[in-house]
Amino acid sequence: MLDKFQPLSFLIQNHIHDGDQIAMEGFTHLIPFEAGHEIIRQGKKELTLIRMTPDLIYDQLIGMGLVKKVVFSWGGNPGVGSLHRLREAVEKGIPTPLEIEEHSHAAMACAYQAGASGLPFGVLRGYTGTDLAKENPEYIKGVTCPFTGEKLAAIKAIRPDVGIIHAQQADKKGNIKIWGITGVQKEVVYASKKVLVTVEEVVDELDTQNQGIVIPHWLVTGVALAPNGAQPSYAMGYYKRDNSFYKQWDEISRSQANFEEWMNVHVLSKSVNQIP
Amino acid sequence: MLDKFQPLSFLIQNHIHDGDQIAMEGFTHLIPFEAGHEIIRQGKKELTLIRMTPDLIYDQLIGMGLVKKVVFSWGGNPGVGSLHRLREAVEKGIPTPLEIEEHSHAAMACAYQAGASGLPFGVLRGYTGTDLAKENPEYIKGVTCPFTGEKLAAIKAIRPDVGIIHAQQADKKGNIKIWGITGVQKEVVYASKKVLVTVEEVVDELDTQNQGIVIPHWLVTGVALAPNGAQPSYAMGYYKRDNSFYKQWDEISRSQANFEEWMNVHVLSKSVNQIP
Amino acid sequence: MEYTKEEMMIITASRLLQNGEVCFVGIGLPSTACNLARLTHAPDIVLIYESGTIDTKPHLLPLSIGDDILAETASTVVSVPEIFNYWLQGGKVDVGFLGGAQIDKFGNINSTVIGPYKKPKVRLPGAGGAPEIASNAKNTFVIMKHNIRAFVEKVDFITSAGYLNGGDERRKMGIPGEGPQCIITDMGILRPNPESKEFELTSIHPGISIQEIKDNTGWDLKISENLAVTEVPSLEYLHVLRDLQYRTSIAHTHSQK
Amino acid sequence: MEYTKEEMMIITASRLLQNGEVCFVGIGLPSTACNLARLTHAPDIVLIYESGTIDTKPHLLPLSIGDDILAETASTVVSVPEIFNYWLQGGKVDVGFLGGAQIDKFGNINSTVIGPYKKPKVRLPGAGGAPEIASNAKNTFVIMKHNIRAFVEKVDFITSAGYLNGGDERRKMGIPGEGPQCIITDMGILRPNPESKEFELTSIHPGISIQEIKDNTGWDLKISENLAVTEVPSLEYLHVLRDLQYRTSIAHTHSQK
Repeated sequence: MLDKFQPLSFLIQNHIHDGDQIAMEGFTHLIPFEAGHEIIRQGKKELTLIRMTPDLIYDQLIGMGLVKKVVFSWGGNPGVGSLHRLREAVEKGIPTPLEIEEHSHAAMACAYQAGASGLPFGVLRGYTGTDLAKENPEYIKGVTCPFTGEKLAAIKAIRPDVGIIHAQQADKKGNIKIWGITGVQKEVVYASKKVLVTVEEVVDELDTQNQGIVIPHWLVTGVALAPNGAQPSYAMGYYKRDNSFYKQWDEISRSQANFEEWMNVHVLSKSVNQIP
Repeated sequence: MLDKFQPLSFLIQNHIHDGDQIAMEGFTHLIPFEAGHEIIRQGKKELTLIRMTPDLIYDQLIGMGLVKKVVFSWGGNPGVGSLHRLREAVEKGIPTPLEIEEHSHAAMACAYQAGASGLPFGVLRGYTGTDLAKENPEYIKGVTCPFTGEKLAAIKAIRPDVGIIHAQQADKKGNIKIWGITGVQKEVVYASKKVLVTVEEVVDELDTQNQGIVIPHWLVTGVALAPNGAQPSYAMGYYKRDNSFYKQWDEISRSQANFEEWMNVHVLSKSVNQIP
Repeated sequence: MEYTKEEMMIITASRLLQNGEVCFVGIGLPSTACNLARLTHAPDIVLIYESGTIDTKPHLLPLSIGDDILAETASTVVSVPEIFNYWLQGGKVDVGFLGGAQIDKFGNINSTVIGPYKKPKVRLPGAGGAPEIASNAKNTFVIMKHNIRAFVEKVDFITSAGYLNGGDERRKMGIPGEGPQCIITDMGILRPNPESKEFELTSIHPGISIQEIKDNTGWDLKISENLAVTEVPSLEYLHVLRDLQYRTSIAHTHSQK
Repeated sequence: MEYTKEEMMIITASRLLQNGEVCFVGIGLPSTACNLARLTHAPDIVLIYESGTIDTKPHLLPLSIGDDILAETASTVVSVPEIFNYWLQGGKVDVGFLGGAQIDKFGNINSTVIGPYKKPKVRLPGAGGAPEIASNAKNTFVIMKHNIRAFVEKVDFITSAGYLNGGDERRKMGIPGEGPQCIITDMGILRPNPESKEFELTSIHPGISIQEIKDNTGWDLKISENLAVTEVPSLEYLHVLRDLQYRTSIAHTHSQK
């Protein structure tokens, strides 16, 4: 294994700093839970967290009081209801006040694309007549087509300090393979200044004949082996989504006290898996 | 086979009209020669032809006097030299004068993306200090980032009347599969008002586990079986690029008279392959 | 055969979908209605989820928008930017099928906040794909349970544009899609008045009274002159729906770790 | 061992490339030089062609930018919009390697027309990927045969920006890449003066005279105070290059129909 392969604890310690803007992506699929848990264990704080769908992992980071601001486009527990920690932080400042920067999915995907493309903004036909645009003029602006005169929405590019993704496989050079729902995994890798990847498995050679995307190794800052690192979300070809746990989370996270107790037992008292 | 499957002659006759804007794409790979030859045989004229790399097929259409305007970003015989029919049409109006609309690859890819995305224009950081922008202000304009004030290039979206591509396979519903270099095949399909596809083979079921892109059947206006329909370019998995013929074309196409003789023998006197 | 109000709502919604249509599907009730249509009268309906899964044919309902079953049964899976750019904004979607927390008489939907945006009483999950589905799909259908808190005179926050303040305001603002064609509830079907674009009751479900609907609607609901009574769910639809929901609940209850 | 002027040019160019660099490669001479570097001192150089083929390792030279051999030996193949947006414009390319028909003393390249644009004397193939390679790659290298028609005081048409009118004009216009670092010819190596950005002769190939180079340059070429003599091609490089070109010519001559 080359130097690129490091234990997850080492990668988080060396590449994540208090106050960083971090994007941990994975659209329902391949959510980097293990990496998120290690950030919690290391107590990185004052974070700005970027993610289209915050999901349980950001609910946990927010509930632990590590987050200053969240940038998102849909902040619920999919198919279940609210993210209670996110909601209580926004509504009541528990455990700490939380700034939000809020988009639609289409706009946020566009902002990632702009970031990946080295452009300062993205263009979409959207937001017309809606209140998100009215309430947030600092990050949703207009731009006029120089050919037709049509007024379109402009969205500021997203360029995270660190992008973190979970993938199915890496080869020994650190090339990464993802298949199934790829969401904005590619865009977050291209848009981020540093890129950390956790993987289910390290293989001798990636099967490039099969469907999926390859992230070339020289775009990757560090790789850590983290089997089951996306649970309770899923990794196609490895394990299924634990829908039952997503439903249980509604109860676990409803009160701050109950949440903290659960985190103590299930996250804080555990140590990260390491490459043997 | 459903109604979507028709002989190529039928598809060209019914869906291509004199004066249409047509994009026949395929970036070196999968160039729809057979479809182009059938357009020549049917004598469709006053065409505006759109293609990043006109290649031999547009050289042939131009030499036959069927083209009013060509929209392109690199008009050579790859690795060989000039496209002599295109060049003589531009320099001397032989056999007829030819309007050109000229882009860089990056800008033209961006214009296809804008068309595919239903936007009136695309944005890129390009053209700064170059004469293409100075000479062509009607289709290369500027746009200012509303966040940073940076001035970027704006390029008008491409929305062809008809997009034509060649693909490796269709299934019986008309879903299309392409693998290998996919160029802007996807973009031209999404950007075009009508889409015609020629394929090497019709299969019972597409292998969606393998690498490649799938164009869903309901985006496709008509499909024709055309084995070897991309020769002398290539179809990965079926046949290789005939680099030797690309070199020979330099000689064949050097004079209008010689070119016409060759076209008579090799294109005009042949009839299109048909579904049995 | 007896049926619940929710079953009536879902089956009514599914029956409005046509075979062959390309539908951009929200999770929850829209997803249930669309899959029921696919398993009954519309086998060739094309279901697209915002996770990039195109033409999916799940044998049980996904809990989230990106469950593995959607990817496994899709004709093709594309990236999230592609689904929004090339499909939705590119004009390739016939019907956008949405839910929401609040809707008003002009079909504007709120899924963001109850109370002021900067100081919310209830913070809802937010926009997701809804704003652009509502603006860029050729037509939109909405499915929501009828109650006085959800059906309001004016939404607290416009997450997704319906007809805005009514009349031709939506069209004048240059929004490409035609807007919400109907709201299917557990009590009836509401459709917009062709001129004012105010939603009116056009169909009432059997066993529901007009007064009951008015009591559950936060504006002075107009009743169409041609008010219809909605068709009773057939045995076939009830069987297929219950079977689908039963299989789904089994699958989502047992941990798959 | 004897060698041709073209071999000298290609080998010199290849030796300027570093192992591990990400190179965006034009077809023809740049492609030959880059693959020679890969087959000698830079086995981990990453070659990207504008057809979307990333990290290709062809065992013979492609004739076109999209030959099958590029796709077959790539780590991954992406679409053309992606290669230009995410790779080139996204700032992921270290070296852009270009050729051209005309170049001027400030490194501006013409591959569009000889004569006026609207009434060309010679219509050349045009821009292709060059303008954005020249502007968005971190550095650019240029390889061109030295002759008086190609090396001109001022190009007829700026297809790809070098230093424009020299000095800091390029930077002032906001072009992100550093610009052309060197022009490798069959007679020597030219590099820009740090201040004026005018290209000067910094290295001369063995057996070539300064006068010969001046006679083949269309501007009053300045000679660097530290003029070097270029290293003679090693046997290894000559062997590898000739073998590569021989295999290529066999493959491209025989029709593969």
